[in-house]
Amino acid sequence: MTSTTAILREIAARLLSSGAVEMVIGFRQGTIPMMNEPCFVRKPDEVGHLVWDSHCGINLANYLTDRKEKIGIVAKGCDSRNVVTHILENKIRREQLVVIGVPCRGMADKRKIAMKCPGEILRVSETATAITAEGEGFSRTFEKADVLQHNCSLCIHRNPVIYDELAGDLVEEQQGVDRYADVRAVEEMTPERRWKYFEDLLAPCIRCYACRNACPLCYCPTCFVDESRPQWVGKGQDPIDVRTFHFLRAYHCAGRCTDCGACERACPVGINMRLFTKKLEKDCRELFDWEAGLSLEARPALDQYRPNDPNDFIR
Amino acid sequence: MGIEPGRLHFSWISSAESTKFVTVATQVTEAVRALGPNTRFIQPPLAEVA
Amino acid sequence: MRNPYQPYPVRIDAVTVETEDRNLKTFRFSFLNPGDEERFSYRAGQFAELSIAGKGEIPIGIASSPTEKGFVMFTVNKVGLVSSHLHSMKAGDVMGIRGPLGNWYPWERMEGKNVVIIGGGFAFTTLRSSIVYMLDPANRGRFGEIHVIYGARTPGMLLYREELAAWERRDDIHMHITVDATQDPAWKYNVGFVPAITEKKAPPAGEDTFAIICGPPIMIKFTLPVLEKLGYPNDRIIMSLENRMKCGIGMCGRCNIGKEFVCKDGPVFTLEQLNRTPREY
Amino acid sequence: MRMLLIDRRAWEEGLKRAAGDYRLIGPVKEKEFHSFRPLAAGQLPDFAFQNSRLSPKHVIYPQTEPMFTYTLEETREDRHLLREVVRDIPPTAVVGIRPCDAKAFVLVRLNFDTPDVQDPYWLRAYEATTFIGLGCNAPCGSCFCTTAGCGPFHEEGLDLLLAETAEGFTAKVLTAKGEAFARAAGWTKPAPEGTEAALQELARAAEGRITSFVQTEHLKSIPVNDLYHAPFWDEVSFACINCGTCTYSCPTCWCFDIQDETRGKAGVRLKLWDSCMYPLFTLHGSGHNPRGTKLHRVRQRFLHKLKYFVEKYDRGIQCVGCGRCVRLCPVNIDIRRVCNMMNGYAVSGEACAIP
Repeated sequence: MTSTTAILREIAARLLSSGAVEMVIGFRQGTIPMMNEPCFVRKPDEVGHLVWDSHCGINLANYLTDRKEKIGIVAKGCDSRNVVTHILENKIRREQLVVIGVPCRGMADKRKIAMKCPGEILRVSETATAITAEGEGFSRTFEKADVLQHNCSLCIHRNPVIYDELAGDLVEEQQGVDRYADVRAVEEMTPERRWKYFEDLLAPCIRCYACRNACPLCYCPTCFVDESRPQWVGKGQDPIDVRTFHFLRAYHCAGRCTDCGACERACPVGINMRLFTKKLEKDCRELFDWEAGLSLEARPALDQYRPNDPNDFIR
Repeated sequence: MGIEPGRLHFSWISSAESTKFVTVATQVTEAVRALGPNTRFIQPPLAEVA
Repeated sequence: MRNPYQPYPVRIDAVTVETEDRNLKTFRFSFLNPGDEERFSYRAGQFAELSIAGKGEIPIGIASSPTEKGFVMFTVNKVGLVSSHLHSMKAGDVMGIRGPLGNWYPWERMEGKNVVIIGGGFAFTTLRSSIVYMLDPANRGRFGEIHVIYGARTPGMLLYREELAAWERRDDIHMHITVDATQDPAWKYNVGFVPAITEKKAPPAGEDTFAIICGPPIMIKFTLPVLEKLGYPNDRIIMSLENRMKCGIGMCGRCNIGKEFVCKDGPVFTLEQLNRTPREY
Repeated sequence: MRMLLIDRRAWEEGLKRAAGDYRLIGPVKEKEFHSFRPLAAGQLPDFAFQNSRLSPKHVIYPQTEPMFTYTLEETREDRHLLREVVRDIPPTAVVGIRPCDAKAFVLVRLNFDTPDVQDPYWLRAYEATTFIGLGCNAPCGSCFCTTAGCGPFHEEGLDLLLAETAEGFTAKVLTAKGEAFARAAGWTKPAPEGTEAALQELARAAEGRITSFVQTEHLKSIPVNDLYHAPFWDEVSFACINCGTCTYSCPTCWCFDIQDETRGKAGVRLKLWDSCMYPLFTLHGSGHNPRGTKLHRVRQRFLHKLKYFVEKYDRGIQCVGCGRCVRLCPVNIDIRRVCNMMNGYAVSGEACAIP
């Protein structure tokens, strides 16, 4: 049991016993290696289910949408930024929440680890800096930094941006991270290359919508792809329809996405759709000096007009 | 996305600026025509799908 | 292999606006290909998929009776994509009908019995089919007393008004037409909700009496306790369900209530059957 | 039951020969994962896999399949009429399908091939296809086939079963279709006495390597409404994000949608995979939704597979234990856990403790 787990349980038990919250949303131990399951705990004697390790990559802000209870929510850096965004967008009220911040050192990329192992991984354990994966006839230990989710390795907001409780000491934020090397590489392509690049990127998509549904931003009652009057997008596997889904969804996340990586993590066929959202994130940062979910006071980039907003593209 | 840059134009024209509208519309038309027919985001006829 | 998804081509022969809000229209179709009418042989209570190329299909109860030859008839409420488009179509237009689908009211079990038909709003379509079927001279003798309790919000929202009036004049069927409310001084029938009228007018329960009930959920919710109070056993209360459907043949997986598919094992169920299954309708 | 011996050379040459008579489909590695794809001329299926990422159900049941075409051109005689699309399906062989995935087609057939109606799209493809199974020597830790009515060398739904050996393969011919394929491939060399016993031994050893199980014995007898109203559904469904990963990756999930797509005046009516996880699946035109919450939808998925199907067909659960949904669910909702809770609820009347 990690010390974070112990602290989380202690906080959850206290909040539930005192009646400060009706439920605590966190993670419980998964049934397969490198997977934990989002769960809720309503009674102090159930807090033993809560765990924390490097496999809590799902963004828990997703579970707050339109809930009515008083909730204690376990939040790493990115979750907390989406909690902020949820509050700004009136999907939950600040007064309903007790944010249990977890300073985060990044989540493990289960695919990366699986690729580095010679067989099926049956057991995984970890220390503060290393992850060990074992299977039949092998055992491999990795530096955590080498097997982080891509978004985590580039993360510059590991500490929760708002919190009422803190499960552990704040961590040092990563400095000098080049967040957008992959986006620049795509920007530098010719239009032809780029068109082909995205075609290959999206070819495996089965339109299960795991990316959309894992995303805390995607809470529309009816998504534009599901709309039938008018029907904006075809429902089949046509590559243009698939592409339309992905890039329009990304646009809907412009100025809101925190690059939590839930979409990429959820994808059953391994598509890095973060390339789309990151491009918009980069533009928001460069053009509007905006990073999503850092403050409850600031209005999002797409929500306010400033006379000095860049407008060179208008002739 | 892979759409050629010259296909997308933004302009701000007041309803009083008729000459600007003509100029911009002409420029846009010429710019797009110079690029040739669009090949992106075009779905094949359904006869081929079936 | 017959393709069960292939509709029969039909032509719209007539379109009638049924209700004052113009949201309900009755469409009369005839089959384009000879022989299709025989192939589309149906029983009262069944439904069909109305198929419009480019829009899709909607499951609609068959409003005409098997005893009416040369046409089939459907009354359609304007709700979604397909029904809205259908409402814009006119006589002469060509479309498709796929069916007949589902089961029917238990005509064999009801033979020689009294039948109480309880309907509300636009769910009266397959009930019209049933009434016309039972009143057919060849069939009338096969049933006991027939009672019809039919309610709508206002007189202008009743379907098949001319036929209702004609049935009122007959002595081999007891009509209890009602509206929720009306300002019309000429209204000579009942005023009140269907459950209340049922309590007053429904014949006593017995081994020989069946109730067929079809209407909006709220009407059903309040009418079932009334029937129970009157002593109707659950296996003699017959209901027709609606659920979202696509295939209509029990394959696409969406319309189930428990292991039963509303499209194939239904839409007609007894209350006794429904009590044994999750109520996902 | 004929047993054949196929050495490496006979294997490669046989597939080349069979490619003259069959369209061959087999596991192919694409980036990190294996998928079932048509094999190019001379391409061999890649058997260095435990199982494919997604099930091969798309071979019989494409995710998007044209059913009809139509024209809205008013000048055309056949305007607004639907013309059936008859997919030209050459004799096809799926080479290297795992026994679990082949058994899945047998279960799905119960839905598409009924005494009174048949789905011609599914059935034509199924009938044109020969299934060359590959026994599973190294099942995954999340596979639970042996308690899901299947097994690593299960033969139901297969036409020919291969077992990998040091020299190549031994093959058990199971049906006339399998016999025809073996003939087309020129695999005629009979296996020596004792091969069948060796195969059984392999199967037993593989079964012994299965480490994960479900209990299903009470699912049939417990009243459906008891399970429906069981107290654990809120907890089970909480994590669900209502994506379609479980249903799309599942070899036994068959639900579909029908949609018309028109471009200009030409259109096509499509049959598309759908998922009970999506709210739209059951949404009425009126706005009412009988399965309006994720609790409803998650419960529907599990009750369909583990209760409604069991009752309706008396052929076990609608699951072959391939473990894909367990491995791919983004939030770790595990059918094994839910199945055992349901089965346990039948006995105790209460949910097992959360593990």
